[in-house]
Amino acid sequence: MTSPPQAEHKPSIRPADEARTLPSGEREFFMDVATSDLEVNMGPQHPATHGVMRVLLRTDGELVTGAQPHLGYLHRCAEKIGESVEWLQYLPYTDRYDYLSAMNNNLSYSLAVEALMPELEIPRRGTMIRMICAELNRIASHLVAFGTYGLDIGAFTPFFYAFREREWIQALFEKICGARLTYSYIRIGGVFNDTPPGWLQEVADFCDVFEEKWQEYYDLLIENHIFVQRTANVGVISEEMAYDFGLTGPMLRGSGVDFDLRRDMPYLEYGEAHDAGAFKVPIGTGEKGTVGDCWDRTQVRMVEMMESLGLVRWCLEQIEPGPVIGDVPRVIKVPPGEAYVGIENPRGELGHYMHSDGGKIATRCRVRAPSFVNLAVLEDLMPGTLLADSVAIIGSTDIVIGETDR
Amino acid sequence: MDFQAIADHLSVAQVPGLLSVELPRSPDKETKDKGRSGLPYLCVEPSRIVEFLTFCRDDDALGFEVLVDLTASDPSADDENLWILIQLLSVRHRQRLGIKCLLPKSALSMPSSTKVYRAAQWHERECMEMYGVTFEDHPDPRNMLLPDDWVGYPMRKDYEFPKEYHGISCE
Amino acid sequence: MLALMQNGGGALAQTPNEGTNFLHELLLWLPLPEWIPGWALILGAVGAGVGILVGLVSLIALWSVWMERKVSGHMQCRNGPMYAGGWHGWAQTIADGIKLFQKEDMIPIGADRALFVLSPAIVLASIFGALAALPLSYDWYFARMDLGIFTILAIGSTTTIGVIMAGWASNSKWSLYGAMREAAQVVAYEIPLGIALMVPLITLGTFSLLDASALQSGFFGMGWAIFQNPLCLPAFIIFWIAALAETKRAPFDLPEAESELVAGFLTEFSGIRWSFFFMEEYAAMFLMSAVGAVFFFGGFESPATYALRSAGMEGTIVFSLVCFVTLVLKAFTGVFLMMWLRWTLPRVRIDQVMTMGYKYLTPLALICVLGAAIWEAILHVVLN
Amino acid sequence: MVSAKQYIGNVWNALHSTLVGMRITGKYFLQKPITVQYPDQRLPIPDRYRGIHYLEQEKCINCLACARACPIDCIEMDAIRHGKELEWVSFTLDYQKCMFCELCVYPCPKDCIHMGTEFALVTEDRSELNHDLLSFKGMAPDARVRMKEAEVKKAAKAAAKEAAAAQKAEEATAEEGGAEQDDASPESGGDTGGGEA
Repeated sequence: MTSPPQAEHKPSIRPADEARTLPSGEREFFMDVATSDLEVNMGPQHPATHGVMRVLLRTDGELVTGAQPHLGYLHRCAEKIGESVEWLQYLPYTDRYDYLSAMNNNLSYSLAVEALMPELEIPRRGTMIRMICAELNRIASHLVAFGTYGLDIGAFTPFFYAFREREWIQALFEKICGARLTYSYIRIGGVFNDTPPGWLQEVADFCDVFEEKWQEYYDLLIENHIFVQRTANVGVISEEMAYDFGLTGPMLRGSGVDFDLRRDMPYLEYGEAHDAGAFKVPIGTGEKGTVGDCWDRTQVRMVEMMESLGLVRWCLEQIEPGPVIGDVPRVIKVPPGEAYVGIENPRGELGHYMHSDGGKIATRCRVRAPSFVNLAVLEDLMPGTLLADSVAIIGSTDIVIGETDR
Repeated sequence: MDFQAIADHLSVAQVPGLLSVELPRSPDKETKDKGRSGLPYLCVEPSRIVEFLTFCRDDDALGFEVLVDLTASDPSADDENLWILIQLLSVRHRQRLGIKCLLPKSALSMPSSTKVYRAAQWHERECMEMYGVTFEDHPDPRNMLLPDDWVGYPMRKDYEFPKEYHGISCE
Repeated sequence: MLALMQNGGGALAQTPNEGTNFLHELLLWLPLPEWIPGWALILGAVGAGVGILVGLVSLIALWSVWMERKVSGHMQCRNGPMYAGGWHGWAQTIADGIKLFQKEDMIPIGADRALFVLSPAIVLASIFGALAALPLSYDWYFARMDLGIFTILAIGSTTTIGVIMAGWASNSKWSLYGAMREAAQVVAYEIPLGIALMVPLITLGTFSLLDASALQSGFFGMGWAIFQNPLCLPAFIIFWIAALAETKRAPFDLPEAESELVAGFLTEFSGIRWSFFFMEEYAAMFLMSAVGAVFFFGGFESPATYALRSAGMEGTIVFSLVCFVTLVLKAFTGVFLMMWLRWTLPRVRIDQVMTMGYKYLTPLALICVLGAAIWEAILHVVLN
Repeated sequence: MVSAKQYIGNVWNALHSTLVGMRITGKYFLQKPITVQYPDQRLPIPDRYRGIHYLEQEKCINCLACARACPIDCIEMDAIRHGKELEWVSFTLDYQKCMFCELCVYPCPKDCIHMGTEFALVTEDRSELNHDLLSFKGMAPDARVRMKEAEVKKAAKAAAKEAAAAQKAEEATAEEGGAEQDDASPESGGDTGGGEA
């Protein structure tokens, strides 16, 4: 066996014998002839990596014996920028790390800054609008996750159906804040604008239509026999592994861990909403295969969409007229201190560690990006799977490269 | 448990490495103290961090299964210390813990937490390239986000931006 | 052929058209001067035949590509091409073809030039060869073949060689994967494809496509094989799945699996060479659908042909035309079904492809053949 | 090894779920598409849309508030001040940098920069993305007229003052009636108050 030069410092490559045992326990047949593994670059331009990520795969035929993710192709120094622009000026940059859930990013950043400003009061209507936007954005983000996962598995049509509904959500956001992707709407102290007239009714209409569309996605893709065969028992993450790798969000819940920051460490009014029964936390049950496989993660995302819908409806009932933003000065000065605030983003816990020395500019702005952490599990998950499975696994981690690289 | 209870529990158990507790305090005009808002942190000795984290993970009352975040911070160019900030999360007990290690800039080296939490691996790699912290016994100490031949540690406050990189002007 | 027919038993005594090839008839009809030597006539006829074939394949591909785009578009709540040519972008494929012709002919530096150039030609040639065995009407055919289905299956499978060649010659890892997948897949699916076709072959008792069609001219032209033997339906489903795999259509598009292998064996191809593969895919879809239509769904027979035949118009040009249109309509229904499946289903994994081919389709096809044989035996030996 | 039940179950599942999927795609195949043919048909753009900026140049006072609020410093402005009137040199916004965050709109004390509804930023050259938001270079015709008038008035005032002072002096020294000077030309006051931003 002639191993390529990079092979030396690869921690995750398993011994050949172990790698040649499929997850189902079947042993791949191979002969003792002089062969060498093939090193394939999956990416930086590859349809399955969801952006410019490179996974260096070591393969033996269709069997992946080693995988090594390489990041940094989309590194935009977000943290360094956070230390050089003013507090409010950094807000548009938060849109850009996970561009599929910009509302949640805005929210996380705003909450982190607000944690340093104890005097600042956020009006209840502002909080409610924040929740509606965050949950709608979660639906939109999971729709992309579902659609692109379909693409990874080879089904095209669900992608278009998912984008059809996502367009609707984006049109709603466009009405409320003027942008379709990078909203910068949730600001320090509340939200930036009150809802335009009739907007809440449109959201309610969306909720009604979305429910039946959701059933269609479910029948078309999630319950499809081929899809189940492709994803069940593939990429199984056990509970211990999930803890060890610090996974959060649907990745953690897919492994059967009942933990959701919205319920267990409530921010905004999520605690109240949960007490009112507005949402439940779905976890992976291993219905089609093993607990923690790709199907479970997808299923968790699917169910979460419906739970988010429940939350939106609850907020629509609770919302009352009033101010939407607290008393925020034009140039924000944050008292000295440091805070880490993590919220439940569609992809996991998005945390901001903000450190202020009392000035107009943050001293340290740390972004704990869920995709970055969730991606680390690939190194352990991919060896021993087939090439097509590795695509399914990357898809099920639902990464956004803008966030892994920041 | 709230933060104070965790801190008390740790000090009662005499966990190695626990130094002090940083609590938020309100500003005081007389002593010209600007105050400290935000969240409390535990200060831990960097060289004992592995033992400390192991205790936090294995102790039943604490049960911090998840290392959420590990990062560094350079408060200012004049400061002689670099901060290593660790966030722990307990799924069982629904609690968080912030840990801070002060690492002198003259000797930027501390043990790697990868053995306790695999999640630390990528965070430490990022820390290494961005702040120049050396994590001893790190299994894969390559650059994570930056190119392999990048000079300097960009997140430090005293970092000077290069004029050009491989013939590409950075002006 | 008669010997075969008699040996095959069956009710093949009255084949309706013992007539000759239309090209032959055309040559006889043309007022050609006598000094033209025979070989020139043959050459001219062959040239005309090839011309018609190439034109046909191009037309099929043009229409199918446009149809695919419109079908996929409408299934996905969008319009598909709308501009080129006016009405629903009918000329889009022509425009694309012109663009592809104009593109730079690119061959990667590391590629095996000879194989790289040869592979699209082989692929296209094999599909031309296979289509030549397909009769277009009772008296419109390029060659009267008693073992037509064998010819089609045999020549049609040579496409694989072209694909493997393309994958190897590209000198790209992804292409190689595609080629290897194609090889594995085609080998696995030739078997159920052939076995599933045995069921209508047993039911009809002929290998000839013309005879198979003629034998299904029952009541109102609906004496289709699928109604004659209850096992034809499962056999058709197996045949259809295998045909999808043979033509590299989703859910069996593993050789080019864009989300896994970028574009598989097509990764390094561009311009007109790429479009040859594209044409082959659609021509193969048409061919497989036509074979399915001939052996399971009555071939040229339909109520229309039945009516014409009752009116005594058999043998006229109108009758031939109706037969042709019937076959084309049936074949395109099949093509539409393939598209429908493609835009519905996810892609299967390579080991599942193998499992499905060897563990599911092959045994099930064998059961179907056994059942069909027993059914025929009961029908003809016991009851007769 | 797969049991017989599983085997049949797999076959059934595969066929059934395929048919279920085909029913859904078939349903949409028969429905009208939801897309629009973009350049011909356009969807309505909401009022709050954040597109390419437009500037109400007459209101702008060159205070730089928007430029300061911009996170990426993509706004640059330059004007020459003539008393209260501004002669605009440039007000450029670099759309290669701009991220349409709308942070420049709200600090404006005169409410003169807005986000428009135009969004097409297609050019053949990147330099064209550096838009000049001024609808005209220099000054508007009426502003120019107003400036001229102001200058005339100013010159007249100065002359009157001068005359008054002279008169006073004359009155003080020798009691002589001085004719009023009102031939101050507009050009004389034209160069005053040039201030670059």
